Amino acid sequence: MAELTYLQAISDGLRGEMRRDKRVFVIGEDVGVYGGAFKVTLGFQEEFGPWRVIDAPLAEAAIVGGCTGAALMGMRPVAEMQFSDFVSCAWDQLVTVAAKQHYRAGTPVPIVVRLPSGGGFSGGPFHSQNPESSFAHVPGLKCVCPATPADAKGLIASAIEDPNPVLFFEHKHLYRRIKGEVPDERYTVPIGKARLHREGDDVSVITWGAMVYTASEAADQLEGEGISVEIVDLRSVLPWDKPAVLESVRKTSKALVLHEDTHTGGFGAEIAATIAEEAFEDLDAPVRRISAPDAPVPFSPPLEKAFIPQVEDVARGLKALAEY
Amino acid sequence: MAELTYLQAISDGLRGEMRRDKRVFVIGEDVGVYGGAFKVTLGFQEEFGPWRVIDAPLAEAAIVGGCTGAALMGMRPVAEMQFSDFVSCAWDQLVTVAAKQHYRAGTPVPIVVRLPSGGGFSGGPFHSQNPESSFAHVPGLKCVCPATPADAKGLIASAIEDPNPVLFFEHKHLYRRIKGEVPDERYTVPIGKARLHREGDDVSVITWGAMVYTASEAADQLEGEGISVEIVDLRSVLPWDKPAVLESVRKTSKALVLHEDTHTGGFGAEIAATIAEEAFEDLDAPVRRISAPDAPVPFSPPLEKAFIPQVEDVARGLKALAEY
Amino acid sequence: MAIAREADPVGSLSEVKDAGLDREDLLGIYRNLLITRGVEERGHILYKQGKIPGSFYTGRGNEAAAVGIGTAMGPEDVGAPLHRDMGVHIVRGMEPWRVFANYMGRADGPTKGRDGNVHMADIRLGLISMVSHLPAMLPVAVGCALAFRIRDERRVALGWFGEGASARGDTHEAMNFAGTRRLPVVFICDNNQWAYSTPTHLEYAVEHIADRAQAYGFEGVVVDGTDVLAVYREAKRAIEKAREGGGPTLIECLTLRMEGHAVHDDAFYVPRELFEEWAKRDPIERFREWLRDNVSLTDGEEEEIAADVKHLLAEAMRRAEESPLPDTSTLLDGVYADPADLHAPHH
Amino acid sequence: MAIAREADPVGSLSEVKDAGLDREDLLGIYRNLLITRGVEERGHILYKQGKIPGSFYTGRGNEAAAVGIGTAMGPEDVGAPLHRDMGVHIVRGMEPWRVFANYMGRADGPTKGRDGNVHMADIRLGLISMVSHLPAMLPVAVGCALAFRIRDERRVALGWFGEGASARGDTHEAMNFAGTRRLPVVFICDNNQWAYSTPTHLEYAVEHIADRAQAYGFEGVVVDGTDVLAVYREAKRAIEKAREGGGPTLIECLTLRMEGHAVHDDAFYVPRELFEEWAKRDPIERFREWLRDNVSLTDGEEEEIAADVKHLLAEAMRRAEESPLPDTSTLLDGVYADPADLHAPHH
Ligand SMILES: Cc1ncc(C[n+]2csc(CCOP(=O)(O)OP(=O)(O)O)c2C)c(N)n1
Ligand SMILES: Cc1ncc(C[n+]2csc(CCOP(=O)(O)OP(=O)(O)O)c2C)c(N)n1
Ligand SMILES: [Mg+2]
Ligand SMILES: [Mg+2]
Repeated sequence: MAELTYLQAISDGLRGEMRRDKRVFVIGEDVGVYGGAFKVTLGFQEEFGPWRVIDAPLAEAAIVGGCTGAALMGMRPVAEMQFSDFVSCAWDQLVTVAAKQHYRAGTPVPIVVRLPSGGGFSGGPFHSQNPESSFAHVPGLKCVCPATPADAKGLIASAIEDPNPVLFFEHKHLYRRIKGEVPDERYTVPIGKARLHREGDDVSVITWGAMVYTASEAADQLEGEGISVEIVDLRSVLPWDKPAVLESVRKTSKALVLHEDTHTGGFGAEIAATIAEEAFEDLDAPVRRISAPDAPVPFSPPLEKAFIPQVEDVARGLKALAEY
Repeated sequence: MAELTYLQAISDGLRGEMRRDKRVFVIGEDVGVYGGAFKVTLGFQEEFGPWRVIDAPLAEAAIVGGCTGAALMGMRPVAEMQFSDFVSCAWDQLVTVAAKQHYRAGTPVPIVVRLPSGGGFSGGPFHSQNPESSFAHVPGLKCVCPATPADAKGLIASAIEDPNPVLFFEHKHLYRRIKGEVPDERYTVPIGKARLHREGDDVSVITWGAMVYTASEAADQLEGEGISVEIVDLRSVLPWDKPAVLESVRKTSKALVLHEDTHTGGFGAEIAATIAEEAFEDLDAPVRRISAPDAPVPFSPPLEKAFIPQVEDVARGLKALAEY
Repeated sequence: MAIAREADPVGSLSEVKDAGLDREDLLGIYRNLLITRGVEERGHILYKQGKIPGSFYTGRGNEAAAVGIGTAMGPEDVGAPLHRDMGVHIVRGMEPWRVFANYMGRADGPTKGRDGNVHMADIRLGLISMVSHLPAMLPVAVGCALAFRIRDERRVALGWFGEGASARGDTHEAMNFAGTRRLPVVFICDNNQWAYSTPTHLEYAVEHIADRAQAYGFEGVVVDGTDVLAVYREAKRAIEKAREGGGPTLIECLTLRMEGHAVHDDAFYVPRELFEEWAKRDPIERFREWLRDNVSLTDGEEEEIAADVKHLLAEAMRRAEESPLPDTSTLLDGVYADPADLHAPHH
Repeated sequence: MAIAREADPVGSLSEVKDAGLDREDLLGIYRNLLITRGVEERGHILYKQGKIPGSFYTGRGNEAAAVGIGTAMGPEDVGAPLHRDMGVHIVRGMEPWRVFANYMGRADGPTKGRDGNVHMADIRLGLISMVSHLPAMLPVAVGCALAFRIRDERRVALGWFGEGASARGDTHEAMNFAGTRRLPVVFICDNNQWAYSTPTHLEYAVEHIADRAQAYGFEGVVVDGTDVLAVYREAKRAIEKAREGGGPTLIECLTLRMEGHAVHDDAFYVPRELFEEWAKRDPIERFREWLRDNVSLTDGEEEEIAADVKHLLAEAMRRAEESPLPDTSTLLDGVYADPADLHAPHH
């Protein structure tokens, strides 16, 4: 066990998979000599050479389509988007080719696309987005969003092992801010299984990514007021762990769904709708959603702060639910 | 008043706008000489010439990006995707440029993208999709999905008039199958206002596009069994008419959300989650969703039929709700 | 200003022998041409009989281009052919009955009824199933070549695109990436002069699509797509060059789409004279004459091949029609792959 | 094989006069170069003082390319410059205080704090705000040209892209569409030899990006981007050609990105000698010498311009810092445009 940052855990996990399996290679803009915009692949090219750590042209469709082809030929490609926002340029390759190929043709497409995502540091409308909701609507894809260093390492291994296209959302705001104990040896964390981040009795929060910590702080605040909050960290949104969510909600009978992405049509809607449908008789209050308002992510600090759900927003929402 | 098909109504509406406003032009693959894959623009090039009815190269990003530029220069472009499925190739231009430009730069982008969508005729995984859910999550866009000829004509006029990027989803299965009375004169139908397709007391169906007719048939069936169904045709999913939906649900106290697109993360989730949250105290049953299962749209008739929600599926769902 | 090399027609038998084809190979090519056209002609009939749902596309006029290139591929090579390239599937061993089964949405087609038309392929034959979105398979083909390069294998990937699809960004990203890394990939442009109803001058403003190869640092070649031997020779050269580390080539096969875009389209926008002119250059008839002139194809041989193909196709139609429609219980099978699927028979 | 024309440097004053510039214009260009660099240098200071949130990019080394092209644009022309093209905004009249306000996320910047850096423009000055996604503004620039062509206006659109962004599909789709329709658009490639840390040979495999113009049916020109007058002359030619119906041109301006990709990047991957070599060709110093040699720029004039610019920028910083941060009540304003927004002051 070592204490690692979230970023180190991803880096270590990825390096470990590359050492273990020669089929794994990484490709992306500036991942080689530079080590990636966030330095997740720092030192990789020295260790694995330029044909397993490939500096790609500025061309996301070629990167993702290239991964699909390489995967069909037996490789285990891991692409990096420089920022998750730029995956919009590879939308067609993911949604049209990678997602549908196994259903149509019976050929698995085991690719991983790493997506540094999320806001909180004035990245502005194009360096702060959380595109997981858009992809979580696409059958054939998987979408993973770890919140802890240990999950990040275990999920990158699972993502690479998985025979399907996996989008691996890494929250930039966690990269260097979040540290945690990470086992030294290799392990996997199953895709589709939630993690109980905090046990509680009065209200359940269903969330993932950086919002796990926002929820935690809010829960800490409410503890003083005698409100006990349970936090379910989904860890992946496609597939998402419906049984774990329903179990928690059946226990607390109140649910708050929280995400950093914008509200309308965000993946929180899927979770809230499912809870409301399947735990209808168990609910003592409506399922609430807290999310960003329907706008691009603004650049200027006060606007961005007003945009991204804050601890106080969550605390207020939880309190209202507890008192419902 | 004349009886027109859904397709004729779109065609007439568009032609009318082009006659009225010289800034309106159409662009797309094969829209000129050929009149469009579905012949919506048949005869347009003869009337308006090759620079207002533009046969574009096979390049969706150039088409949509080109419309954005032309709109910024004061034009009112109407792009046609040959099938809505191909809009995936223009995803970035819509989501990154068109949707966010007004918020960031204060410059409106009044473009319309027409999207022949939907299944039901063995179009297979790439000629049958309903991509409105993906776009309905993007702030800055509007998504319109008319079900009747009269709405199609009025909404194409509204879409062209609107100062924002509007995606106009036209359901292919309605093109020639659905006829209706359409006023001869110009009129607009407001974007964001639902239409009460059928009044009823026991259960509300919230739906749009071709599913309006599926719901209607199911409602007819249930009428014989003494179950009275109200059908709310949303007409647009972004923005969507929350007040109308809540009003209907508060009356019937039971809601079924129905769409042709796949389930998980489909726009039905947004509607269901909202109803469950805001009409919590009025509901006598959980909000049900009926939608396609999470898979690509299959080609072979029995599979496609099993995939797209059928009248019997809806009738069954309504009955279960009525009996809840 | 044209930049690409314009390939000469193939003349003598000796030239053909240099290219590695003996008489038997030549007759095999002829047979494959007949099967290719036969499959599509019979598909057309099935369509008219209402047995094929949805739409229906053929590659009439493109048979020589498809068969020529398919024949030049090595056994370990891979490719992603398109909707005019039935011949590639045939050459690589796709049994016609499976094609018919796919057309008809039957359970035993390569897509098990999930997709129609030629949106299918068998990976065990080294072919990758196309998606509709053009030319989304080009980056995928480049990715195959990347895998070969990473593993230092002497294999080549082929990617097809139409002259219409040349306008899309994927064409550019694929060729540019392949050019910078000199990957073992050959790009084939089926230039059949029309993209649905759109003529070439609205799709590109250069003389030949192949002229673009220089913009990516590799060679472009224009070849008469009705000359199966010229296509074969150019494809062979390009494939072997790629195999030897010489990087990509772009081969443009010039043909005319001899029918509408799909069955519903009467191609009113194509001048009749153009059809008449190109009908005289029918690739199969042209090769038949070449065979008679150069390798003394006999009436007997001709009849035998024709009869054989006829029988094959009749059998194929029968077998395909025997295949059931897919059971709806299979609707959700394989949306996601299982780990075990990674070990399925592969190329 | 290079195909694009390589532009000569501008020599004598008479040549410059032919290009339509008098002495006053030349001093104006010099002033704009100083403002451009000054804005970015002061931005850098503000950044280090912690007054600029997020990241920070400059176009050091690219000032002449940006100012030269901006100067060649006609008043009614439009363009979509990028993150190295501050000079274009300056030439078109963007007041420096508004740039600082945008850098700092203040309410009075052109984006009102919604976007940062040079992700801004004022449409009233004929400039369109860039998005981050490169080069998504190229199809948009082509669309502007399309509008001009439809309305038969004698206006020209300009679209910028970096040599890195040349690898993306949007570059291709934009140029190809413009080529087929001979639209009045000029494409400007800021080739500064690096795309973040990626060198040119990993972005493209042709000698010059401008060589690609022939693949789209128009002319390509390579020009020394540190020679403001050569850039101006080539841009003027291309713009007037487009205005006269001569179709697009692709101008590639060769420079070196003289700093890291953004402030956090020390550019360790760029050989130091390259920086030293290009430092000798500093575009501003180069033009200053030209002015001294050719139009007898005096010490007095030089000092006056420098002082004037210094004053302007000091004032600008002061005014920008006075601008408040945006009020959170404005967070959701303008996600959607109102009909009235269509009548807002426009270019
Ligand atoms: C991205 C995309 N847009 C639109 C279409 C619809 N479409 C199918 S075939 C076709 C024309 C293709 O022309 P070309 O590339 O020349 O191939 P051809 O059919 O002539 O062989 C079009 C527009 C498509 N398949 N993909
Ligand atoms: C589609 C897209 N992918 C990735 C990025 C991230 N990014 C920002 S600038 C840059 C390098 C751009 O290089 P170039 O086009 O040469 O422009 P330069 O910055 O050198 O002026 C990259 C990769 C982006 N902005 N857009
Ligand atoms: Mg074609
Ligand atoms: Mg650069």
